[in-house]
Amino acid sequence: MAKKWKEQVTVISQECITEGIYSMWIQTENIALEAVPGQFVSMYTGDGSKLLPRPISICEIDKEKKSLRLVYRVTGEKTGTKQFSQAAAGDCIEVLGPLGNGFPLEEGKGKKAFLIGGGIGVPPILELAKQLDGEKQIIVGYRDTQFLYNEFCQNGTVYVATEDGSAGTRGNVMDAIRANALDAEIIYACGPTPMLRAIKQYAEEKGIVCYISMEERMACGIGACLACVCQSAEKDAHSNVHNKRVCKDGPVFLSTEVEL
Amino acid sequence: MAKKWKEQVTVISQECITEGIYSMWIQTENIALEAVPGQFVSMYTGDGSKLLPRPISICEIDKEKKSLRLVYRVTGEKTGTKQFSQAAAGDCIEVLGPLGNGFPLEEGKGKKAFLIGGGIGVPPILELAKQLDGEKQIIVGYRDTQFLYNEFCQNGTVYVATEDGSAGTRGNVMDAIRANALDAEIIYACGPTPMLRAIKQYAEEKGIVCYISMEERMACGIGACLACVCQSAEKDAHSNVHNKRVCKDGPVFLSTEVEL
Amino acid sequence: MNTTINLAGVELKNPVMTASGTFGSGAEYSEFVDLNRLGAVVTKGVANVPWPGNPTPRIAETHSGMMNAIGLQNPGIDLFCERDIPFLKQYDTKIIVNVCGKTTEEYCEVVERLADEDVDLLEINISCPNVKAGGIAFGQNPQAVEAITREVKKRAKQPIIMKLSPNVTDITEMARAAEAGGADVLSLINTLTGMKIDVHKRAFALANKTGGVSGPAIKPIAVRMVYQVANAVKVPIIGMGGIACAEDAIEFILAGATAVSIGTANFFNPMTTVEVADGIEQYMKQYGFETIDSMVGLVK
Amino acid sequence: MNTTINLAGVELKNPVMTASGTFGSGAEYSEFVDLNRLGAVVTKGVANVPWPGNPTPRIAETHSGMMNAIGLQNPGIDLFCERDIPFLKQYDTKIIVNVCGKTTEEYCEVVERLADEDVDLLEINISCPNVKAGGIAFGQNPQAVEAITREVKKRAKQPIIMKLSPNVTDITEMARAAEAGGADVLSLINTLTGMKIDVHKRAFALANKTGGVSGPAIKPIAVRMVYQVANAVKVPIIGMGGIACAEDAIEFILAGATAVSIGTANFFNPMTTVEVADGIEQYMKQYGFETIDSMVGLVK
Ligand SMILES: Cc1cc2nc3c(=O)[nH]c(=O)nc-3n(C[C@H](O)[C@H](O)[C@H](O)COP(=O)(O)OP(=O)(O)OC[C@H]3O[C@@H](n4cnc5c(N)ncnc54)[C@H](O)[C@@H]3O)c2cc1C
Ligand SMILES: Cc1cc2nc3c(=O)[nH]c(=O)nc-3n(C[C@H](O)[C@H](O)[C@H](O)COP(=O)(O)OP(=O)(O)OC[C@H]3O[C@@H](n4cnc5c(N)ncnc54)[C@H](O)[C@@H]3O)c2cc1C
Ligand SMILES: Cc1cc2nc3c(=O)[nH]c(=O)nc-3n(C[C@H](O)[C@H](O)[C@H](O)COP(=O)(O)O)c2cc1C
Ligand SMILES: Cc1cc2nc3c(=O)[nH]c(=O)nc-3n(C[C@H](O)[C@H](O)[C@H](O)COP(=O)(O)O)c2cc1C
Ligand code: FES
Ligand code: FES
Repeated sequence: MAKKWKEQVTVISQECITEGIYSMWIQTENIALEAVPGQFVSMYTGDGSKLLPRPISICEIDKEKKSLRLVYRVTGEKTGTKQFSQAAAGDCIEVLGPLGNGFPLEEGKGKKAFLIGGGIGVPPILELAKQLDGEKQIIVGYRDTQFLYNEFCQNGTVYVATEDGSAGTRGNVMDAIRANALDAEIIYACGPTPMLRAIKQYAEEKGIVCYISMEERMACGIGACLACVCQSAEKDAHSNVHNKRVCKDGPVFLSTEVEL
Repeated sequence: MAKKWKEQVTVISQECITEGIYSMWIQTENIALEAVPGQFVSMYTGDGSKLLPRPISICEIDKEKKSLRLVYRVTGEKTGTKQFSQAAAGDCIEVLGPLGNGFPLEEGKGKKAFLIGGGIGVPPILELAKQLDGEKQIIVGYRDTQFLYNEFCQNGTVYVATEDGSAGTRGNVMDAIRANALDAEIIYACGPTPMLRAIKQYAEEKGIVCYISMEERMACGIGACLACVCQSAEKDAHSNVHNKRVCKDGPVFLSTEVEL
Repeated sequence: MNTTINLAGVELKNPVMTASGTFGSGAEYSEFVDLNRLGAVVTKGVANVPWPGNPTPRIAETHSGMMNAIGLQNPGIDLFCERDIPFLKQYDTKIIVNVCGKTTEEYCEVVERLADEDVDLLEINISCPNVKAGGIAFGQNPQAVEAITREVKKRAKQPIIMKLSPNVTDITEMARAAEAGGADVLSLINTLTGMKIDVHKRAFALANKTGGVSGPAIKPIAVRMVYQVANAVKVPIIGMGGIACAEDAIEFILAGATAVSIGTANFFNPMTTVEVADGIEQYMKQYGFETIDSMVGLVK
Repeated sequence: MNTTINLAGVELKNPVMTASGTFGSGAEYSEFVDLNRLGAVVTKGVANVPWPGNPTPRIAETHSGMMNAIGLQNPGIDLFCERDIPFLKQYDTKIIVNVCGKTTEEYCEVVERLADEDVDLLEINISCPNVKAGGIAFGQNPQAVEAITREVKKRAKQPIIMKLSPNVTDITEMARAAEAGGADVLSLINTLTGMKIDVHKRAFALANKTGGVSGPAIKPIAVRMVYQVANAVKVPIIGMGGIACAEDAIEFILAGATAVSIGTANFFNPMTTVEVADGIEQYMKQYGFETIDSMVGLVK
């Protein structure tokens, strides 16, 4: 079993990278050493009235400095993410991680791959792009403003889709794939459910292996409470029903494993 | 009706003045301008799970700088006062005040007075000592370590009592009064109930006017919820029963007005 | 856009009112909020004679809430009529008098005494222990709820609001009993009975041992009960329990409340009531709601 | 100093256990805490056959608490016996299996299936909706409580713990019914039914509409109920509801609980159980208590 830790991490730096989206580097003791792309951490607010973890994907891993980059959206005024966005360098935050399975890197080795991120599903694609050893076509979709674009450019060929057409293809990531007549042997994707649904269908039509990273509300984050299930195509060995735990069995699943 | 404000005040400075006792200067907008000795403020923690105010007496008032000094004890590990003690210069705290009636200064004018503080009831005596215009005999009682001693020396003759005998008279403030054969025409006192009870009895025996500042758990801090009552000797005009509100009718009462 | 609501024929300028016992009769909070901005002020419970209430400590903090055992201290109906009603009449807001008692007769006495007073509605707090029934609250037994509602209704000149206790197995049973007894409006929830022990002193935190839990901590339970009651009766509902901002108030309205009361939140933010009134207007603008009624019970 | 306690003849090394449904069968949390340090592990509720549980979202945050509607997803008793019991047998801790069902027969089937298994106690979760009684929970009716207790007790080889629902007018009535039916131990409280509405989506936060509120928010209600029940029955009590630190656990013990369960707190601090066990020892040292029993119900 991969090790996990509950740590009091220190904020190294915090930056608002575009409206409402923040990028934070945290100094961990152990978490970064164990982390792989596609895993996430549970962040705790420190406010006694907000007890549940905020699951945030790992955007970048610096093993040497034992630090992690988290890129997250502030979802509202009195939220936990708002609180995180107010943390300054030197402040401490409780973090549990690394959690979940992560993207399988071996499967993609040497292959022509799509790395697809949509909206706030974009961040985990960055560390994946850095670590994946293959022909990387990175397709990122945004509502309007882009973020992390420059970082992606250093790690593959980048295609952008924006809903408002302000950059790249107007539309979603599927529109960008079609507009650029792209193809792939393997797909990795993270983003909103409608996007994942379209990608799953595309992959299955084309017969391509496809890994998708899912989201669900979480309580324990480690597989004990059964809050975060998604429906699985087959009976799951652990649950003995058609449910898989996003926090433990995922968040990354083979598209054929799950129902969307 | 005296004005009150709910303000977002800024911490000017914070200092641990003896083990577990902190001194904090706060920058107010209006509260300090209106404040008189013996009044208090309600401090709010900002933690969504700790909703009630922490009533803290005003220890010093700087009208020019519109600032207040608060001296308070941290009562435990996960408390609101612990949280306040971690605030640094520049941090903001929600404060409601000034609250309560304060010590009557006119009554003591030109008189020989006892200004008595016990334990964490010592702080409000300081501003009283600064503002009272009379012959000031300041008697302060501590369990062990003293605090605010030097400040008091600038404002009257100071007599100390410590329970462990480490300074001044061994015993309580009454022991110090007896040991030094002191007398007075008027008494002002703030401290634990047993001390107030002894002073009330002493004053009534000697026929001296005596003002005591009381404590009780509070919710509203402004007289609306009836949480903080003490028993009054006569039927109270507001409550129509034998109860007075510490937060509004007090915290300072004539010793003969209340039952202890 | 129109924020008025109608409670048993009484028109309130907006659905925001105060929760009994947390706002006195308005005098103290009038330093912080303009009472003219409120739909109604609900007074602290008043009895036929002055009540001294419980010994202190009367309150304790709990996680995201508080516990109180004030014990319904009140100056009695005579002084109340003389002082508190005239104070409130200075303002353009509705006056709702909360009534308490230890026997049906005591409730009725207060209600009759208020018949000729210029108050708009009466709220009957049936969470008080019924001395004749061995101290179990009136509000915990459907027969008792129906009976007291009927007696009060008979004597009341103003429309009556029955205020339900949440310390019951099935709140809809109590709501239906109150409706059957003639209640014009229901309000809920009163506090949930709790207890706190100081482990270092090894003593109860409250002199009364138990107290009523209120504040944000109880909000989910309150919303659930409002939803259940709204689906069980026809009379309008005043929802309360932990409301601290406009979103909270709207949550109750969407669950089925026509109006909302704000209690504990006043203690940590004395401006809550007016902020909620403003926030509801903003919400209506944002989502294009023309009336409060169009939002009541919208989430099914 | 001795922290052992005795529950119906079963000796636990300390009074700290896990609350059903929050700790799986221990495997996941064994990465954070040494299960050997716990008095007992109480498993997630298990039924006669696998249950898929409710649709998602299954949880929502509330002020100082959370709401869940997992819907008792479980792998069924067969896989449970095959996998979860052997896992727990590796540790020097007691095993308490939480049992759920929709009918008396379903409960009994699980209890009978467990007769020959190496488990120490059975905890019967009667907050499940009783399908034959129109969905009201077994635990909300004293006759139903007594009847199901009696049926389960008849078939159980291990001592049985009846786990009471707090969604009742008078918890002592349910406690006495369970005792009358033969319960060896009582545990309380299960979750309080709540609801949350997302005002921007105008939709329920949980797919199931309602869910069970747990966590520090409900602690005062839980302490009150433990105190009431401790003063109403003779059997030992396992207290729970919002315990997050040793002081909280001691509060329940002083109110009358012999043991305590930790649920929601595991989610924000996976080390809670062991920290509570350590903290209880410290407290006993600090105040000179020699046994847990000498603290049980000390505050009257
Ligand atoms: C595996 C995983 C990875 C994620 N990675 C990222 C990321 O890298 N960057 C990012 O911005 N967001 C990410 N999210 C979404 C993020 O968890 C939520 O936006 C965040 O929890 C909202 O918290 P809040 O304090 O802003 O909102 P609040 O409304 O205060 O949250 C209340 C509760 O609901 C939960 N919640 C609210 N929205 C979501 C959601 N969409 N998914 C899961 N739980 C939710 C919170 O965790 C909390 O428990 C991820 C979610 C999952 C499940
Ligand atoms: C009028 C007045 C003036 C005071 N002035 C001072 C002062 O100048 N310096 C100082 O150190 N202390 C003072 N106190 C006591 C101070 O209010 C408490 O020590 C403080 O509220 C404890 O809060 P906490 O967060 O540490 O404890 P917690 O245990 O977290 O408090 C929980 C709740 O109990 C209340 N509470 C706990 N202890 C007391 C208490 N002794 N009196 C009233 N409420 C309490 C808190 O306000 C809070 O609502 C004063 C009290 C009153 C009534
Ligand atoms: C200090 C205090 C005093 C209260 N007094 C009364 C009362 O006199 N009559 C009554 O019907 N309810 C009384 N209540 C209950 C409130 O009106 C309200 O029903 C409850 O507190 C839930 O709302 P909240 O969470 O917004 O406070 C009181 C509540 C508090 C906190
Ligand atoms: C996610 C979750 C799942 C639960 N599942 C069960 C269960 O299967 N059986 C049961 O008897 N209680 C279940 N409970 C209730 C807890 O065991 C406990 O009674 C309740 O949560 C109060 O304790 P707490 O505040 O420490 O969580 C569950 C609680 C939660 C939060
Ligand atoms: S969050 Fe508990 S199982 Fe996934
Ligand atoms: S604290 Fe509310 S009346 Fe004093």
